[in-house]
Amino acid sequence: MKFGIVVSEGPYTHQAADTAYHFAKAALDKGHEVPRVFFYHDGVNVATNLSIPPQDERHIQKNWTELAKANDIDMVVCIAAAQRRGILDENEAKRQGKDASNLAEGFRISGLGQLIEMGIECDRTVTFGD
Amino acid sequence: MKFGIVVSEGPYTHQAADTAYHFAKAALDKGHEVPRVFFYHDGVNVATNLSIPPQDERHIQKNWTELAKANDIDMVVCIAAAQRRGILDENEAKRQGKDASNLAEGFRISGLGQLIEMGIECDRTVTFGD
Amino acid sequence: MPEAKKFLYVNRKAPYGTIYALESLEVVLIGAAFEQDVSLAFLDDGVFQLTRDQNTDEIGVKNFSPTFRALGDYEVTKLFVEKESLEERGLAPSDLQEIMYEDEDDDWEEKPSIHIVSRSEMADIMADQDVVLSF
Amino acid sequence: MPEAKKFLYVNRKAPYGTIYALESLEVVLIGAAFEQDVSLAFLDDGVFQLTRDQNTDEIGVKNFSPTFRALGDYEVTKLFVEKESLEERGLAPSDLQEIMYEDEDDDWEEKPSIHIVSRSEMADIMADQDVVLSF
Amino acid sequence: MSTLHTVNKSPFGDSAFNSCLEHCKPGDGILLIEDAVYGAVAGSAVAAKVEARAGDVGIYVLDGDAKARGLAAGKLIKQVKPVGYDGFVDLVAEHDRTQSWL
Amino acid sequence: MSTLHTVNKSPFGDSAFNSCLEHCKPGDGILLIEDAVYGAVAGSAVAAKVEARAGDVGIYVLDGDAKARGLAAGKLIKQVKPVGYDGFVDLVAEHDRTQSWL
Repeated sequence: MKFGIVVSEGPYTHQAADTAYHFAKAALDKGHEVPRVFFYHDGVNVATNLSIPPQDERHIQKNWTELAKANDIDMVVCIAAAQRRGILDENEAKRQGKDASNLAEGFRISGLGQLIEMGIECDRTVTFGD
Repeated sequence: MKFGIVVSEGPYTHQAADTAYHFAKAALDKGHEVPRVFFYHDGVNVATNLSIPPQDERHIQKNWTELAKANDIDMVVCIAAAQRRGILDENEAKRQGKDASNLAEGFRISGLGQLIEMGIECDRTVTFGD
Repeated sequence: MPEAKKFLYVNRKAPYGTIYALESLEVVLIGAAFEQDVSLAFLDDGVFQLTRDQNTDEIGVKNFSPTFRALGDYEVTKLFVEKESLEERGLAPSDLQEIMYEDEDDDWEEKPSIHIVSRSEMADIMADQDVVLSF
Repeated sequence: MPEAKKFLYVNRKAPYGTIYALESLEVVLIGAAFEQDVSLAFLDDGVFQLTRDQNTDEIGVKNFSPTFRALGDYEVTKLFVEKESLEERGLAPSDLQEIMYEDEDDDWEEKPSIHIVSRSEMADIMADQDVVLSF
Repeated sequence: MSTLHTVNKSPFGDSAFNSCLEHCKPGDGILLIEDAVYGAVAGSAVAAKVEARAGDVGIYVLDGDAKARGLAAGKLIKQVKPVGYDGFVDLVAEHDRTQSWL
Repeated sequence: MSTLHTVNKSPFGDSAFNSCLEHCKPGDGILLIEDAVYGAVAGSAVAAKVEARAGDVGIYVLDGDAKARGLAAGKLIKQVKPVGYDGFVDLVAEHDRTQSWL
């Protein structure tokens, strides 16, 4: 079965990004597909590559990047939500005249249409938020 | 009177950073002092200089930077909370081997002791969060 | 082309205190281009999103409530509002904005997009969907 | 040196679902160095922070509940827990961790840091502070 | 000695306002801000509890937040006093401490 | 045709679980995750409402979240079934849609 996943809250502050991660992993372990994860609202903050959690805590962004790499998950960060909150890829940073970007490997920035498309193409859509 | 202000939620997602801003402005307009604002929890995300809100929306980070500049407010971002969430100044970025930093002008990163000190030295401490 | 899916956008939060209501509306507007069978549910504090006379001048946040009145132009015409949620909050249907659309199947007659439904009807609507997105 | 201020840390949220409980504890630990008159209040869902037998292995989040038992070493010895909040949640005082400190003014006798108080006593404690920080 | 309590979440979705009402003391003030302004609406399921407390506790609503949510003064419980951000500042100064019910 | 409902907030602080209980239908499932696992504790102020619904609705709790919060199986309402993340996946697959009560 194809599972689409929405992550609506930022890392560490809410457990949503962790629960979504464990759910995605379990779905893949059971032979299901997770073609896409869509990061919306504060969920876009999961995609920063500047996070440095304490050494004895999990690294939420890295966990996602590795899971996506190993399983070919399309991790999409909503562009409108990301711009408000300061998550930019290199192109966007250049276009906006910012001298830094912070989008982590494995994530891409795109529009909300990707969320609707996920809902259409997946058998199930599950939202993790607050 | 001296007002210390705590901001505990990130910009745009919660109204807390807006309400705190209007409160600080009103306090200053009435002749009170706001020696320090402490950004904790997701509040640290107010300090990113990569935020690009739509043109018809307020720019929360810039509002704070300007208010602080005009009124000599010490805006402190908690280092532990900031590192988890990916808010870094240049020094910290260098030290951690990150090739980008995103701390906006007018904010400085420091420890939780600054919060306690604010509580001790101010006549009133007001928290804005969720 | 496969048949359209039934999408329900569930709105349970008040506007302005958090951004969920606004960012939900942004999804609805973009989603309209996909020609799915779209409904919006307003229950619990979500009913506050549709109230009249919102004026955000003093709080410096954008007033997005007029956008609801434009939903008809995007062919989003099914807005279900829960009666019990209104009542618990001291609201009457007349406290809500008028949101109309022109029915192309009925000689472009103007019709209301808001339907007040009971809690039990809301449960039926929720149980009749393919995709439920919550805000 | 001016007199110590009375600081109250108010904990109303459950652990793990959100980070507030953990980041509150981080403030308490750092704040201990400032030698103020510190109290912690646990009410509403905050009482869940102190329960026994927390095991976070499966959710991959750090279990910070043992840290409460170290508070005595930081001379943080006044933890007020609201009785009504416990009861509404089906909890008895015995469901909470034992948190002890050694009283230096009483020949280092071991004493409990947790004090179960009524809602009305909690209101009195809140009303007797200089600085109230909420998490 | 008195406390200004601030509440910022809707009383219909969250228990903070209720908890605040049960912990405040005579002479205290409660200021409803952000989504908590809905707690000041007349005729709602929580209005009776607010009215019952309004005798010995000052209940205020942040005017800008009320207007943003379409709540003209006529829709509010009679005993609730609207204040601006400047009034918020005065309330903080007049009370000995501020407690946020987050 | 049935729905899996997920709830992630404590029923003592937030109304989401209550609203879910009032909108779910016979044959549906409710999975309590994150802070909502407290809704599965026996003897609490919400337990009776949960027990009343457990006849026609399957009520599940995410085991890892329950253990994190010190809730061994013995502390839970009898009709509540603990599941792991793999059981969560099965529940999503078995029901026709998932609705998150955020």
